Amino acid sequence: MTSEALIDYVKGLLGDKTKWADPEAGDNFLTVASEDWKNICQTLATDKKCSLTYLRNFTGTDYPEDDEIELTAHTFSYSEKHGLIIKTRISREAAVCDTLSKIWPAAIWYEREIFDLLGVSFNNHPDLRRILMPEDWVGHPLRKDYKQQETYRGIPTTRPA
Amino acid sequence: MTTVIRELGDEQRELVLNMGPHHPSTHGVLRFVLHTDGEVMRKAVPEIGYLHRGLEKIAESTTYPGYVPYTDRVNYLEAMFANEAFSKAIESLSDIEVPERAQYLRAIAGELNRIASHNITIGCITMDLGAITPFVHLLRERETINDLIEALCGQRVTHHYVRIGGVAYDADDNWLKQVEKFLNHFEAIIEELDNLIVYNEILVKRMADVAVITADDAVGFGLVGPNLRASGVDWDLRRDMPYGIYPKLDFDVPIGAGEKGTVGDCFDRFVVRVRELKQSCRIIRQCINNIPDGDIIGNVSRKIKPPKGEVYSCVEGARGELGVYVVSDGTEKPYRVKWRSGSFSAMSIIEHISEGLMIADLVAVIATLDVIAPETDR
Amino acid sequence: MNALADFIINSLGLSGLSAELVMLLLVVAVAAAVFGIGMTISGLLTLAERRVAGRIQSRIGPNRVGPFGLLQWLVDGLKLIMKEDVVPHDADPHMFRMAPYLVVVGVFAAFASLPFGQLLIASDLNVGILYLLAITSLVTVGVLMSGWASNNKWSMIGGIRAAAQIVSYEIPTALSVASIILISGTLSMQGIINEQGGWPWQWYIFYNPFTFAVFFLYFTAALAEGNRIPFDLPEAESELVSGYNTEYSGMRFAGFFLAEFANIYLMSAIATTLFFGGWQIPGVTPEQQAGSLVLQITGMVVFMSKSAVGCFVVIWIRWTLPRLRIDQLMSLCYKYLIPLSFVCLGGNAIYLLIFPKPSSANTLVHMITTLFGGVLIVIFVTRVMYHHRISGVSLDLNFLARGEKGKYNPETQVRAYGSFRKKYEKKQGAK
Amino acid sequence: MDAMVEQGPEGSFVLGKVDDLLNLARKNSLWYMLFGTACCAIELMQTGGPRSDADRFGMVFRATPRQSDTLILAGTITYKMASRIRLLYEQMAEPKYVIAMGSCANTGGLFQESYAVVNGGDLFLPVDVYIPGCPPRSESLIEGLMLIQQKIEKEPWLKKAWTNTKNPKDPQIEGLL
Repeated sequence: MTSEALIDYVKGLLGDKTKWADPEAGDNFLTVASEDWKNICQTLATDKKCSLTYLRNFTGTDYPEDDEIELTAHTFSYSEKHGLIIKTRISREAAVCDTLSKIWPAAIWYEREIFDLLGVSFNNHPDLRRILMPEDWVGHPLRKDYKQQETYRGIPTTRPA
Repeated sequence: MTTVIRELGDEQRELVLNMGPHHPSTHGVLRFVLHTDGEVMRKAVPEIGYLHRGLEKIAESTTYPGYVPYTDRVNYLEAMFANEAFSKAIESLSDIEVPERAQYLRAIAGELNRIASHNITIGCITMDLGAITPFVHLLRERETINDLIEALCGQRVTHHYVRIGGVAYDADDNWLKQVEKFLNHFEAIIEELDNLIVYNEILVKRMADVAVITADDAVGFGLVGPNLRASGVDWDLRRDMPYGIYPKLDFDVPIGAGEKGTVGDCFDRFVVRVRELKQSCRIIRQCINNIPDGDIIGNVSRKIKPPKGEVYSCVEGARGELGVYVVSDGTEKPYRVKWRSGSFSAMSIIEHISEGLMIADLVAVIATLDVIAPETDR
Repeated sequence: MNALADFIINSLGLSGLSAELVMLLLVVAVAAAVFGIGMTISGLLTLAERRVAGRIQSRIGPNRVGPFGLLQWLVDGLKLIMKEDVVPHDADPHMFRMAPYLVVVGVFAAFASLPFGQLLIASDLNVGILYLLAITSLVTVGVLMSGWASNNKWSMIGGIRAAAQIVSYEIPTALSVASIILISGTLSMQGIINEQGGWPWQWYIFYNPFTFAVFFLYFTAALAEGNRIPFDLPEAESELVSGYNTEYSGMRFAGFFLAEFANIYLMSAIATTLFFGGWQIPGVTPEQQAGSLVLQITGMVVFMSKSAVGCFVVIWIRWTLPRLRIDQLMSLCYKYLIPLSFVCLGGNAIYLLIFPKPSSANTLVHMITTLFGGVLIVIFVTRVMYHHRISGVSLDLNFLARGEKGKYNPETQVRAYGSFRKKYEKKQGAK
Repeated sequence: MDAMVEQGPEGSFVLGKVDDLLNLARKNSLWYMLFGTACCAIELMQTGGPRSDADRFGMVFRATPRQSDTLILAGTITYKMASRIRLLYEQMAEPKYVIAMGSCANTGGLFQESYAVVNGGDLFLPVDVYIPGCPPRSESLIEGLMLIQQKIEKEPWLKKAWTNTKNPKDPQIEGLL
């Protein structure tokens, strides 16, 4: 399907739950509410005509001025050769979301990474722990207001003059 | 010695082994926690992050052109592709036209880089299975590629050659002749590789039918590139979602056929990479024959300010789809950059397929999946 | 040896000393000499391995210490002795310290009954070959002990692999040796050599088709016993870091290292004795050889060169083949090697029933087998040459920097910053 | 023995000659550990490869720290990795040397601003030789190894072994391991 056809098809499939951005540059994407997040992803992944079986990329972006974290999933279908970007927004303080690891196994590690770097925890995740940073690290580095520790296990984090 | 064997239950005993981050076969600083029953593995749990350098956070404090050198370090074996992916993202975000000559040069440099990267990979596979000599021979060939790329852009490993809007330096005719000379030489090497090691009885026995990844698993875990193709999925970004000059070129995409065992086993992953070397040579030859004259960089201002928006751009690197997701807020600096790399997803499947393998097989799996630390950790 | 002691006492006028004391001194001297020879041979082999590996991998190899780097092994040994002798905190200290000695003793004691020449043998035991098989088994104990005592899981896996592997491969080795004993009728190393002759068709490898097969069985099994690729699982570098000797440093590691190379020499020397006629010179009978010093030395050179070829083949295989997996290794031993050795043993026995004494028919079989072996060697060499030729790969590392005729040509040399140079030249031209 | 090392005229002469011999041995058998953390590891491989064959100088790689003399910090060091590297260093047998290869191992280099990268290997290890470059060419690495050789040449080995002095450059960090 072409991207326009896919957008029309998804609009028909999901009805009033869709919210499309129409940015002046770059890719178009679909935003859904965080409650519907898992169900909509499930529908899109299993629907015959969409068959978005490949989770290309899954990441989060911090927006402190909105007090929200945006989760972005780039999905793709090898058989139909089309892709769709699905987004949701959750609050920064109670950063909790449903896991997608049952739908796409690739999400297991992507979600661990988001948990590690942005501090978003995922319900029903099989193995949610830090992936990139050490277990005793303080803070979530990709948040915009992240401040680094002064020493880590006795090693200074700035180079002495 | 009491610590070695942990009592689990009446009959369940397992040996917990720590492999890495310093281990000769982990290709950089990867770590695996192996739960084994003697030589047979129950589970291998990968632990990553030993090379996490915070490339994505650094992007938020550098300008767009200033970030390109950092992209070299996303994967030091294939720096060209990361350069190209990032440049392509910014070009599509701010509508920059890339001159045709630059696109040809990108393809030539990229394919040379792919050969160099596959050289290391194929060599590492054979070395991890015990044969050291093919690795050293391939290092020797890589030296020549390093020379060529150094003559082009002055760096051996971290190239910083592909820039936003084009490429950094032009190639003269002499350089193109040198590349052709190298190809004549290297195509003989590929044949020698076939004679020397690819169909070696022991090597085939070690890899055939080991750690089979089905096509469904491969797609579900997001494997890309040669790993995906070895599982029988016929997909190559260069052919199916063409970018740059690739639509004008003629090349084949080798896919795994279960030549010695099952589709998607270690041998398929190995042999797909060997076959790709030849296709890369073909691509470079076509580029050298058809390269036009002209500019090498488009009309790019010193300060790049893409409009507000976001883009996901990907190229077919040596380890498959190397993607970058860039969010721009309209300023000189990116708001968010996220790298999507083949090794990250390849690493995540290891726990899934490791059950029942032997320790020696795990080494083959890591090598044939071509997992490399900077890509998983970034 | 007693006669030798008497001879020394009489000729040097040491009648004041007791024969026992002289004997003791002599034994110590011979032991030291054997150990020294063993050390030198294995040290030189380490160097040979590195140089041969260098050639195979289009490198050079160590060439800085002494002429052609000939003293490299001494330098390495000296350095290893000076290194700190680390005993890990959680290791079993006594066993950890003892293990290398067992390995070294096991290997170097075997040198005592190697027939370097007709008279150059420290002790020609009448059970020589059995002694060799028995004493080298000490290595297994040492390796297993080192793996266990290190309290390192990788070492332990290496040690267990070594035990499983060496014990299993003892069987085909012993069975192939038994075939030869059957033919020679003696266990003495010198006796076995005396039964053979100088010309290839007098060697036991070409005795009959079965012994020809036995040689390959012996060679494979001996490779596995020596922990060499493709059977180097106990110290598989890419799997077990360094296997059973992971935790060893300094002198103790040097012990393991030298023992490994001494083992290579040992297996080639045994193969030379059993299959290739030992020190026999073509056209010279043992009686003639016994009377002449020149022929004695020639015999020693012949033995050394034959075993050197064996060592070279082992090193060549080491740098060519990948390694097997543990289950493949075991099935190779139990499913193929052991049954085949039994077949060969039986075949030899039947052959001896048919031709119990040397006869012209017997000689004909030798000749035919030799011819067959010769044809095989010719085919192998032609194949190697053919592949060497068709590969057509220039081994010139820097071939881009050279002109068409292979001479160094600065005009075509690849330079860094090629386009910078172009700009620079343009600027110069403008001036 | 100590007195002889300290000032005895004949003793120091003899020891001096012995020292020369021993240092010649140590210098020509400098085994490095097969250990690369990032980009520089590629150049480390190339150094062992055909064109700049480090084996000429008797330098071979060993996989285990117990048997190696030189630890080459080849590449970026993260905080997660630092404790492991310190452990590897402690596992090496004396005498041991450390080479910081590339800008990242020298000062943090390109990644000095990053939250996860140690700003130089000398913050937690006694570094003997610094090699600049990003990454340094294999020729530079060979030069670095030769600098270690020069250092070994000048070391009074016997004296050092008996007095057992601590390396003044070694930053002892509690809690790292």
